[in-house]
Amino acid sequence: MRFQLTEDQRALRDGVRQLLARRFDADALRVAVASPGPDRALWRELGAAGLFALRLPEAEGGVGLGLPEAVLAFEETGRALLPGPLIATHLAAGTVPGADTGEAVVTAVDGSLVEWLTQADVVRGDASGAVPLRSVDPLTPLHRVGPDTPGAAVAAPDPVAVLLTAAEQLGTATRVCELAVGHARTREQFGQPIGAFQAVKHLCADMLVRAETARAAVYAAAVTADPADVAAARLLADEAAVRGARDCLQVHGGMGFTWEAEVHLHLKRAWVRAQRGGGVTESEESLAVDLVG
Amino acid sequence: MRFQLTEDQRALRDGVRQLLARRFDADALRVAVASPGPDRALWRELGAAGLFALRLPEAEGGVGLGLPEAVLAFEETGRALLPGPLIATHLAAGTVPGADTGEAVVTAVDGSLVEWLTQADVVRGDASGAVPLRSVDPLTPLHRVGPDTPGAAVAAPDPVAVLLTAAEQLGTATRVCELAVGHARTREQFGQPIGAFQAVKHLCADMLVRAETARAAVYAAAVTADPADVAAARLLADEAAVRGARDCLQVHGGMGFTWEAEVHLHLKRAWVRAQRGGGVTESEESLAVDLVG
Amino acid sequence: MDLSYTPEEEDFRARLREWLAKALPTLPARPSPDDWPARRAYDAGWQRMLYDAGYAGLHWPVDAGGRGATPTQHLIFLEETEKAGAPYVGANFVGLLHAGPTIAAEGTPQQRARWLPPVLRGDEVWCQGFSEPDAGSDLASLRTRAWRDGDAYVVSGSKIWTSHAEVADWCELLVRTDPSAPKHRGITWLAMPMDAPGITVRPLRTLAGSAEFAEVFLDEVRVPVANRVGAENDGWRVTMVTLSFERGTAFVGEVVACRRVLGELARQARRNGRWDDPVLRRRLGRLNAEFRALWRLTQWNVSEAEAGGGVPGVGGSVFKLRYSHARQELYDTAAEVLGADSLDLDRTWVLDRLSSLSYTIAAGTSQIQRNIVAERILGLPKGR
Amino acid sequence: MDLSYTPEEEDFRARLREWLAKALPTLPARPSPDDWPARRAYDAGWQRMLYDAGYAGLHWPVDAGGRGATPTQHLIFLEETEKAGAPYVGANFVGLLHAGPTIAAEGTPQQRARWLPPVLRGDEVWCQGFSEPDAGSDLASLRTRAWRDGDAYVVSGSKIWTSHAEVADWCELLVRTDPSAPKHRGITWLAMPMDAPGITVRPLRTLAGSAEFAEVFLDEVRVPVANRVGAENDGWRVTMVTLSFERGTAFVGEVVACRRVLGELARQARRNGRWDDPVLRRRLGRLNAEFRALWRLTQWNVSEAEAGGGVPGVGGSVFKLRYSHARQELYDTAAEVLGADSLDLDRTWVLDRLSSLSYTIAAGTSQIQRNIVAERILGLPKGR
Repeated sequence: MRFQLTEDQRALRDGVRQLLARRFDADALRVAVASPGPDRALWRELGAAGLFALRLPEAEGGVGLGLPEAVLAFEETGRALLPGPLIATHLAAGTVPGADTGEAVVTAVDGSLVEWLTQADVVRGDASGAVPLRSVDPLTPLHRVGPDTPGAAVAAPDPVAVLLTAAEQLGTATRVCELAVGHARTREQFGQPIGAFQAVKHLCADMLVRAETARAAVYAAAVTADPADVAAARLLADEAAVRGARDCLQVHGGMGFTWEAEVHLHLKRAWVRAQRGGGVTESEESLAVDLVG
Repeated sequence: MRFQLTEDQRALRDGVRQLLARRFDADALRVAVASPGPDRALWRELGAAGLFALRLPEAEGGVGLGLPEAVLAFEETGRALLPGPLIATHLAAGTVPGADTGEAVVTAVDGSLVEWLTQADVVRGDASGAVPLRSVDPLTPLHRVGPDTPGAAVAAPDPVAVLLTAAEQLGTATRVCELAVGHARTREQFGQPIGAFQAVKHLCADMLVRAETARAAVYAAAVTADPADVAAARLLADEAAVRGARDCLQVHGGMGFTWEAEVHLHLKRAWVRAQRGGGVTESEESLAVDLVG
Repeated sequence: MDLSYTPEEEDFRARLREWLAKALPTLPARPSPDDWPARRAYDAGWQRMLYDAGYAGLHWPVDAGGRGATPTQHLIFLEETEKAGAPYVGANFVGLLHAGPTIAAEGTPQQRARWLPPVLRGDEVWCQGFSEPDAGSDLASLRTRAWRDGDAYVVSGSKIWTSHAEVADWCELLVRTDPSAPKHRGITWLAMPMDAPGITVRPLRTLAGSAEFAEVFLDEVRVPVANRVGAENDGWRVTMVTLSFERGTAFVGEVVACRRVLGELARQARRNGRWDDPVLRRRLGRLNAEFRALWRLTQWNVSEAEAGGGVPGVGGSVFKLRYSHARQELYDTAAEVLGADSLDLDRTWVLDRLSSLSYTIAAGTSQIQRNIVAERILGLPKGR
Repeated sequence: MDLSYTPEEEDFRARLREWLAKALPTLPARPSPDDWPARRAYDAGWQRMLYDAGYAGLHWPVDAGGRGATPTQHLIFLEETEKAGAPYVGANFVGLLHAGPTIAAEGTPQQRARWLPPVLRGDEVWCQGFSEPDAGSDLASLRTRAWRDGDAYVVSGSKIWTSHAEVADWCELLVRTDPSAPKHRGITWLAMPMDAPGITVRPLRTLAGSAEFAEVFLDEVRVPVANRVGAENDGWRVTMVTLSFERGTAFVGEVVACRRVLGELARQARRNGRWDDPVLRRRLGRLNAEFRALWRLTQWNVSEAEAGGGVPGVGGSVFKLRYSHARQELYDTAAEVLGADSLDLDRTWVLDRLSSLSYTIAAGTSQIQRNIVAERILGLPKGR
């Protein structure tokens, strides 16, 4: 047993992080918020870096890596708030021409929602009759398809899509903890950094605990690909991202409440991702059944 | 609108508190834990003070007061951890001879449990086939009746019994907050009272908030006797008592973990009371239906 | 303990309802949220209607031009206007609920005569210049400076989270007049005319996407010394004194509104099938308990104020802690009811959910409120 | 990232399983919880069996008489013994997991030779004399005094929360030898023979009704200077050094046990009908996620220890925070499954629920753990 990142995995993660830091920094994020739309040049660069073809066999022109590597890469895109139907395009590599190289932007119907419908070149699933929503997340255009019944039956979600979404949530959980800590160390009130107050300190500690617990669950699910592990990863990563972003906002106080601050974008994206993959109810029910199966 | 205690209500509350402080102090509590059993002399004294005949019309030899006064009195018995089937006896006044004066100790079947079955003079409800439990609360002997199915249908609970139990829970919620604050003020660690640490301070603040919110709900339900108000009072008082006792234990640290400390007795009694009156599920469901009714 | 209203209170309620039934249909259409002048005009019109009907400054003392109503009457007023769907206080919030009461309590007769009547009539709008970028929870650390120059203070600095700054006539401004004094001691309260040279107002967009607030930049703005309320360097006390006006009514309208939203949520859940999920149903049931209790707690606090002449701000801290959490839970539950539609800003409740994120932060974070409860009610010691 | 075990690890597991299958049926009946001498004898017997089979001191260094096993082997050992229902370490806990490792790391060759072999063989039992009534979370404020008198320390004071004091041969004792030094600097580590005159052991009944702990009163107890491990006044460092032995395995058996309990709970819910309540069912599902994650976090920490030679105690704080809360939630859920029977101490899980109340307190409260995580991992500043 060696449940730690290998050297290669570390290098992959660092490579993706550096690419994103260079090509999608705070200024690029602000630009994207003002006019969202996948940056086609960046998309091709991600394709060239192997993000989409990551799990495609080398014989098919792919990178030939596995789920663990994909999870590490999408943790980084989640962290960076990178916009676009990244997971759908990744899943389309090898099936939809151009998806692997980033030439084609591919989206997919997920339950009653489609992200990036207008901007995508290819849509997987039946998006007929889709109507646009005014998306809560400025970085994720949304369309609604199907009946207006939250409980309605939807196609069983692809577990790989669920897991990669959990990886993105993990990225958010980690990032918001860093943002909160950074703010808490520098913001002074009552003559000391607010991070010296136990109430703030303990909010931050709980954020880290949730993120690290989710990390173990997400990485393990990537290794085993076991459906129950994927469901567990999903539940813990959703919780770590949504509650983490909420707590990050609380730590930032008024300063996090402005449109310019990065915090709210994490919360909104975490809300969007939490709607993917069939909702938490199914995940909880399947994990209950797993106990008696 | 004057949603405040009247002078008479204050006097009643203070009177009960003083009686209990005199007749059931910390030493008496310890004695009772060692050998539980209603103290018959105290029981008659409570009868003489009017606890059982409180709501019986004066024409029938009662005190002729109402639910608000009963709620104030049972808040005090809850606070003091006074043992015995007090509510059942109170509810039997006017029906079971001697209940009003405290001569007769009356218990009642509540769902699948009976408190104080062996020690009571009269049992209301069908206690046939009752088997003793080893009660988690040393101050509440318990028997089990009926089938071994937690979800099984039981007779609809008497809303007055539910409300008076909520009053007892409110007493616990208030008392454990006081105990926690008292400990936090005097216990020193790291060179200062632990109550100076925000983590402890905020535990105590949340205890008070839960107790005061429950108080408003319990007192209002006593005034209106509205079923939805009673259900709300019950939910909030259970929460305030159980979570309050848990937090009180946390504030006390190891010192609260000993048998001699009073804290665990509050938690255990709160657990016992939370089982009365049909469980929280029914209360929540009825309050949901109330929204669309 | 009595939850029924006296005949006088019932009469007050009946006459108010009658007036609302007649008055509300005469209101013009609500203005667009982005049109500040139109919003000001609309709010002024409503205030003038209240004034003409004898409801303006209901809770103000009679000698300040108010009606001297009891806290219970004020509760009834807020309950009924909310239930009737009357306009919110809007642009007149600071004038009616903070600056006005401050001037009523601490102003000179001249100051009261100059500033109070226009507030009651809806003629003049006030905004609040308290918070600064570096003075949020720790308001008393504010750094906007003012120094004397003849018969004026010259003010430089910046303020943040100022509502209605674009259309306000006056700003109740806290400035530092003695930088060498302990931080609570060197603060002065000024009424700053918003048309004075040197004032720049910049809209502040929040995470909800709207510009409900503004930043106000002050570059050597001259404020007459005559506009100072209270003594120089006594501004902290002057400001705090208004809190003693709080009589438990601060959240009456909001609690009434939350109970209405909760009912709508339950009915929406029945329509879209989410009602069949017992987890959601019981969550709605628990919220019903929560807001029933918060309504009772409001009645309790108002009655206590009526009996004792005022609820200390600390009782308000208990309420605010519970309420702000409950309101966030309400809108999180709304998102559960909406499912995928919770991502649609055009759906009811979605923008409200975004706004609800501020409840545990604005007007004293929950962390600060817990300190207040622990130290001032429970008597726990301050940390070193 | 690899969650499969190497052939060597699988071989270790297979041989251990084989041995457990043979060894466990030969164990005598478990003693009554109240019979301390019988419990000691039982635990000693089991330890002797482990010793004879080559499993004693598995994680101890070879030069201390241990087996020098890898963290992963230790994890496998703890997992398999728990799954097989083997006895807990019981009376040998302090000797094997704290006092022994401390002596192995800091003791002289003579001290190691005297004290380590009897621990490994199960011949001598140790207890821990660290906590005092006034030194809980703030352990370093301990006040039990020791002063030199010839070749002995004379010790007076009292200790609390001492397990197995009634049957222990030795006590690893922290005493204050320099009251004038800063509190962490004046502490000394002593091995106190429990048969020395002046020691009084009083059982301490907990809220679970049992006397798992004791108070130990010390009245001028003479402890030979030769029993001091490390230098005088260096006891705090000596004690802390053992924490670096923590290799992520501290809660392996408990997590395995919790997952077993969770499965039992689900099956019990199916039997008694509670399974039909979706609120309960989904709570069980979420606990499944929780304990799956805690198991993976354990594997992660153990692998990290194996790669880097040790998990700092702070990684343990992250785990303990989550785990202690999860375990309390597990037993609260058990109470939901049991319904009215949750009040019956004779039912499975009810006593465990009471014990679980200590998890957020013992060995560092959750509040202290959060401070550790915030300050030592996240680098947040200490409060003034």
